[in-house]
Amino acid sequence: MYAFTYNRASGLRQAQNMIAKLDEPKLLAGGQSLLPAMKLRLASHANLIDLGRVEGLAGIELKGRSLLIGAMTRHFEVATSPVVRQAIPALAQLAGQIGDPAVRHMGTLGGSLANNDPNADYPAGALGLGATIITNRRRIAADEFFKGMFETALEPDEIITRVSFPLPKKAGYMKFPNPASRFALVGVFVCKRGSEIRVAVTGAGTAGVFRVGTFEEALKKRFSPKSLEGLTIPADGMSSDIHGSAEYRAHLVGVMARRAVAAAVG
Amino acid sequence: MPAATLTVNGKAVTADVDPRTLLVQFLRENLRLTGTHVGCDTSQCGACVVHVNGRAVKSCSILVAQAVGANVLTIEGLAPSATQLHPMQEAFRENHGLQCGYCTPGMIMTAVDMVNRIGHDLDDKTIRHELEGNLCRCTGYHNIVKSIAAGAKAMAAGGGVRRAAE
Amino acid sequence: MNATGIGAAVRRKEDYRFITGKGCYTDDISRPGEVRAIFVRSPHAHARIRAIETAAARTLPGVLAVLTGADLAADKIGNLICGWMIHSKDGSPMKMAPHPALAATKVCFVGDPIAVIVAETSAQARDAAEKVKVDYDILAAVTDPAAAQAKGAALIHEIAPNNTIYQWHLGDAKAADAALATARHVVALDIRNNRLVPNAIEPRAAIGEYDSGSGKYSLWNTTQNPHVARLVISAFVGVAPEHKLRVVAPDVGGGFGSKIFIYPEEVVCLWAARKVDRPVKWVCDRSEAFLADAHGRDHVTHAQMGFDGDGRITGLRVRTIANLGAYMSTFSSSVPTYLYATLLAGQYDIPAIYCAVDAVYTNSGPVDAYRGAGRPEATFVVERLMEVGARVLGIDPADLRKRNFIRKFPHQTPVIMNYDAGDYHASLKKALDMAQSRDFNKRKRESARNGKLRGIGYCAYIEACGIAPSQAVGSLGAGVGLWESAEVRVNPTGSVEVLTGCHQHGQGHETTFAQVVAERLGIPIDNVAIVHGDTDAVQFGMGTYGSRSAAVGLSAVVKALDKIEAKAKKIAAHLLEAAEADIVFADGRFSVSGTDKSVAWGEVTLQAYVAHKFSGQELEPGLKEGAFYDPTNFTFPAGCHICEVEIDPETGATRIVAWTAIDDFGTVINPMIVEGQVHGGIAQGIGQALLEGVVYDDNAQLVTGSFMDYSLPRADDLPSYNVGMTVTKCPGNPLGIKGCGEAGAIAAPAAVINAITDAIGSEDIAMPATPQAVWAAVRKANMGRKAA
Amino acid sequence: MALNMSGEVQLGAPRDVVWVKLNDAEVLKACIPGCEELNKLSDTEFQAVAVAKVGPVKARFKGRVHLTDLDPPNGYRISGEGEGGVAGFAKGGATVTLTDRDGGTLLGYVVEAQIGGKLAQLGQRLVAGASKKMADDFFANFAKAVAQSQG
Repeated sequence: MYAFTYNRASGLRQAQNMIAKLDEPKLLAGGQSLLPAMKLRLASHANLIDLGRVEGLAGIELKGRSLLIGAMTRHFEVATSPVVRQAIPALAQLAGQIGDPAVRHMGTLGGSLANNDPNADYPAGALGLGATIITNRRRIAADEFFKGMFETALEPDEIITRVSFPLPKKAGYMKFPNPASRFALVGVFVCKRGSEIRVAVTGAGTAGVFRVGTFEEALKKRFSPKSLEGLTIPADGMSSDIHGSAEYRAHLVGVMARRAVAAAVG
Repeated sequence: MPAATLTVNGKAVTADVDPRTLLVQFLRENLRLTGTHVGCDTSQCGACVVHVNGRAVKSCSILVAQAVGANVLTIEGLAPSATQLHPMQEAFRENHGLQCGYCTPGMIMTAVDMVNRIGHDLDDKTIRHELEGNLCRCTGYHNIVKSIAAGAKAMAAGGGVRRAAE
Repeated sequence: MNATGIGAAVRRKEDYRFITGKGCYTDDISRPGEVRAIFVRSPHAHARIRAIETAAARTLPGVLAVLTGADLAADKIGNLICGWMIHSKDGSPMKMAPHPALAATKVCFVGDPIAVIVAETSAQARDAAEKVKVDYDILAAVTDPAAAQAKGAALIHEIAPNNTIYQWHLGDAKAADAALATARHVVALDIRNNRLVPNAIEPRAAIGEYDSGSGKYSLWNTTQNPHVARLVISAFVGVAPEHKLRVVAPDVGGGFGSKIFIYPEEVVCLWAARKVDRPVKWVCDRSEAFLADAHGRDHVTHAQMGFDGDGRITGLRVRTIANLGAYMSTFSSSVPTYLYATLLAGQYDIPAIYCAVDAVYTNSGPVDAYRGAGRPEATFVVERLMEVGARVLGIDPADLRKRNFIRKFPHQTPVIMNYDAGDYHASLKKALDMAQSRDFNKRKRESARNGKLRGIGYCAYIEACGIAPSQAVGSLGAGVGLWESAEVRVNPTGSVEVLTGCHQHGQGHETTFAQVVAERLGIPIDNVAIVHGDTDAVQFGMGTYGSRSAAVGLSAVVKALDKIEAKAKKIAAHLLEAAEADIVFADGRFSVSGTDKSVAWGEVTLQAYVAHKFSGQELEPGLKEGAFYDPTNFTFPAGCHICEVEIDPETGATRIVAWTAIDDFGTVINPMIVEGQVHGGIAQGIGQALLEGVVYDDNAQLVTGSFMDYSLPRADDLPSYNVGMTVTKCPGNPLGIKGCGEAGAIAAPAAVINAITDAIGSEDIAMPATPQAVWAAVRKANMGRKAA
Repeated sequence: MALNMSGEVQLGAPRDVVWVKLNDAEVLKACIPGCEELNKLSDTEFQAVAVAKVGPVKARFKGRVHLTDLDPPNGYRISGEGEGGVAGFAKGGATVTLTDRDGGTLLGYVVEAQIGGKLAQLGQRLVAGASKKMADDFFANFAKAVAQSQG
């Protein structure tokens, strides 16, 4: 690691002030992506601002027809929370597939969304559920939040505080893991809420998480795996690496989408 | 940064450290607790797993600064006494759940965490899934899975289990 | 059977320290005043070094030294060597290019070390490493072994035109050609045996230390054979004279071959320790290990097998190009030659075999022995051909194997080896029963109902282990003998220290060796300590690799125990005032035959040292004996593994649903440990077949450079294994042991690929059979069927 | 690892105007994503410092940019190589062609890039997407720069 100054924020306002004042600030949430990158000296930041002790950033709460999850809530908490399992079981299941148990004990919802790794699971969940990302300054719809790989709508001094997930009627997540890293080679989140259908894909696209309009249209007619039979997406714009060609990824998007719908209706 | 104060294996420890010190470095270099190992640099092998406030974490991916004030349990602190092994340690020995021994401390710490979270009745499939973050190159996992299932049962029967954050 | 004797599943003595975190691996050792080394490595695969600018690095805080290849040369430090001479078929010696520990004029692969920074802390050393500026003249690079010999390919070393190290062959080309020409069926396969990274979970590490008072050097090192390291570093590299160099291999966290070799980093740490007059420690990062550890396998092979009308093999012809990487690692030359082609007869009576092997340099990391070393590659060739042969001939694959099994022993193959004992039919039969192969079709139908493709694959393997007779390997080019040493030191109280030249890094010698000794001497196993891994403590020995520790190392121990018993009987005869010939030793007591007079082991050992009861002129005091054991032949473990897979045709994901392993290792000392060795070997073999494979890109950059891209098997990638044994004792050593360390890695790859090809109905799949590859193969096969 | 990309951008300016912009160090500096310095050494050679940022990974590359195969106002080849310190190295180039189209100019590009060292070893899953984004960003920025000068 390169040298840096460690700053611990005890409140949101303090964190905000630190961002404003400090040179090259970087927020440290769970650190499960940031610290490995820093260890490898592939990232350097003059100042880390640890959000781990900021009051009120963690927690899970059902409010009306929405599930509110604090940004610093660990993946483990989401995966095992009876509230989440009751309200949006697919989201609990998704959180339970991130990394491994030790990583889930540290990694956070806010950290994952802010990082917007193109192979991460949470962006598919947030986009698939049509979540609203709440920051210290505003509310951002998931459709506006993800801006390509590792890019989000967040301003430099903006801190995610909570995420609001409107409750779906049905939802499912299916992930085909990269055999080496276990990140999503392809992950598909499907959701039905009244007449609204959302299909969000992670891992596959060069520009990060995206929705599949053709699948959504097909599922509007009938929310069943059968509706997706024979449907594929073009390989254009899919990532390609040693683990999966663009063509293979495009194919998997179809397979995983059908299985996600099956899980959602199952 | 200010001196780091935390509890490791039941003892309060304080040290002035460079902010970039990882928990694993602090344990190994400052406290000379060398049972916690480093096997990779991308947070995947799990040789460095310890418990922080009762939960398994990869000590290579957390700064000691983040753990200030926390209760840390390492492999050296797992056995209830110098003469008595923890049931999970005993199960690894009884079932030949280790060969070179390098991944073993992380495996055992992960196994104990698994039992703490999920319970004492663990089937093979659950154990294998839960071991996603721990790599072993020697055993082919067969006997590790067997050890954990047996250790989980033995933990139910008691046997002087100590946890960091209770 | 004694409760802790041969055949007992004794729990391991060494485990207590590992399960309590008290193991002592190299990185756990901290020498007073220790400083850290970090290597500057080439990011280019092939480049001339125009200049190295180190001034900026030297001035940084904490930096003690920045050393380069020029400094090595100035101190007359020699090159690293390959210790096994192979001659080409034209009689010319292999083309061993110079391999300096730090590249001075040219870099030949990504990761080639150029300079070392020695600093107070590793962070300071890393900071300084970034300030070393190297001016490179970048050259074209080649990593594909088949392309390395092509006209116009980048030339890596002047000494080796066409990048060819040797063109070697074995067997009778004319006979093999004739056999294929007259065969009823000829089965041909093109095989890529994928390159692997051994990935012991403990990364390599070294601490060099120099004591200016005594002029003595010490090296703590993650090695499988400390004496060989000492020999090479003193006699060839020349850092320190042998008698002034101590090499210690403390607890070592897995080796699998990768810790046999003498590497640049340990040499540099030792040399640098004197330069800075401080102990110098280097601990490899995992991402660095991917670059700097010797890799395994990497063969390109074309093989043809001929069959007559009855399914009997008429002949085998094999052509292999082996990639040895940028430099010849310590034993690299032997792997694709004498450890490979000599096993091409498999378990079968094959009248004619010919194998030609070209070894080439490429701009990739060095390749050397990795678990199985040559024998997995040979087994893969033979057992894939057998399976495909069975399919082509329409004969059940088990039946085809039975028809060709060797049944009489000893059996001389056409490729050097003389198999001493075995019963291949017995292991196949037992495996078929245990795998419930008769019900396979029922299971296949059930899988089909769930939309899955099920396949079954066999592998009847043989290996040559316990390496091996020194005279034989010497005649084949080995630079060392492959005997093993032992010393048994009996203490006055009757406890025993056994010093072995073997080294354990997971195999459990501290337990199995003690089992044999305790049983033989009739003493508690806890009274036996196994000492190994320190050249100051232990007599010269050859180390642990090639499944040789029990077959060769333990045989040396047994030989020393024979001497101990003989001398103890002499002492007992004095104590009992009886004739030496009348003394019987059993269950820890010496008795006079035909009387009730006896004396306990402890009494004899005490008297050996107090020496009150015999004249020191007539019998030397003390009870300590040494032995060197050199076997008369290799050992030939063999067996049959059966793999069953289920494939999801939609995603290409393969799941191994059942594994049966029946192995014949001869005498088994500790079945628990032997089964553990089998499990681990199978896991590595499955890894090769399904998950692992090194990828270099078109510019020779290593793309699979971390666990993010190199798929190391995880617990949920693997099944539980059904392991069983058959026993034919090895006639070549006193205990009848064959060795078990590599069997799984040798047997598994072919079993997996045979199962996958059975499931998908196509032979067109390479290792690793990743989901993407299987999906593509299934799709291609389906399209083929539709078209037909 | 080697990467290949190609694309087209429609620009609302005549070819000769676009050509001038393509040779203007200030414009190039503003358009190269993360470019901190671009110092002209000659009409066709520049010294450059650029920060490449891909998620958690940030590397500062120092190197040279060359313009070759100049064929005003039809196109050129822009190429460069840079050392990113511990991250490794990058080199690559783009062949740029300009053709009249719809009263403006169609800029076509074929990019090939190579990276080596730590980034290739550890960041392979990120590199393809990141390179594509950087190429896209450059030409989008360039289109914007052309449009502004026209506005």
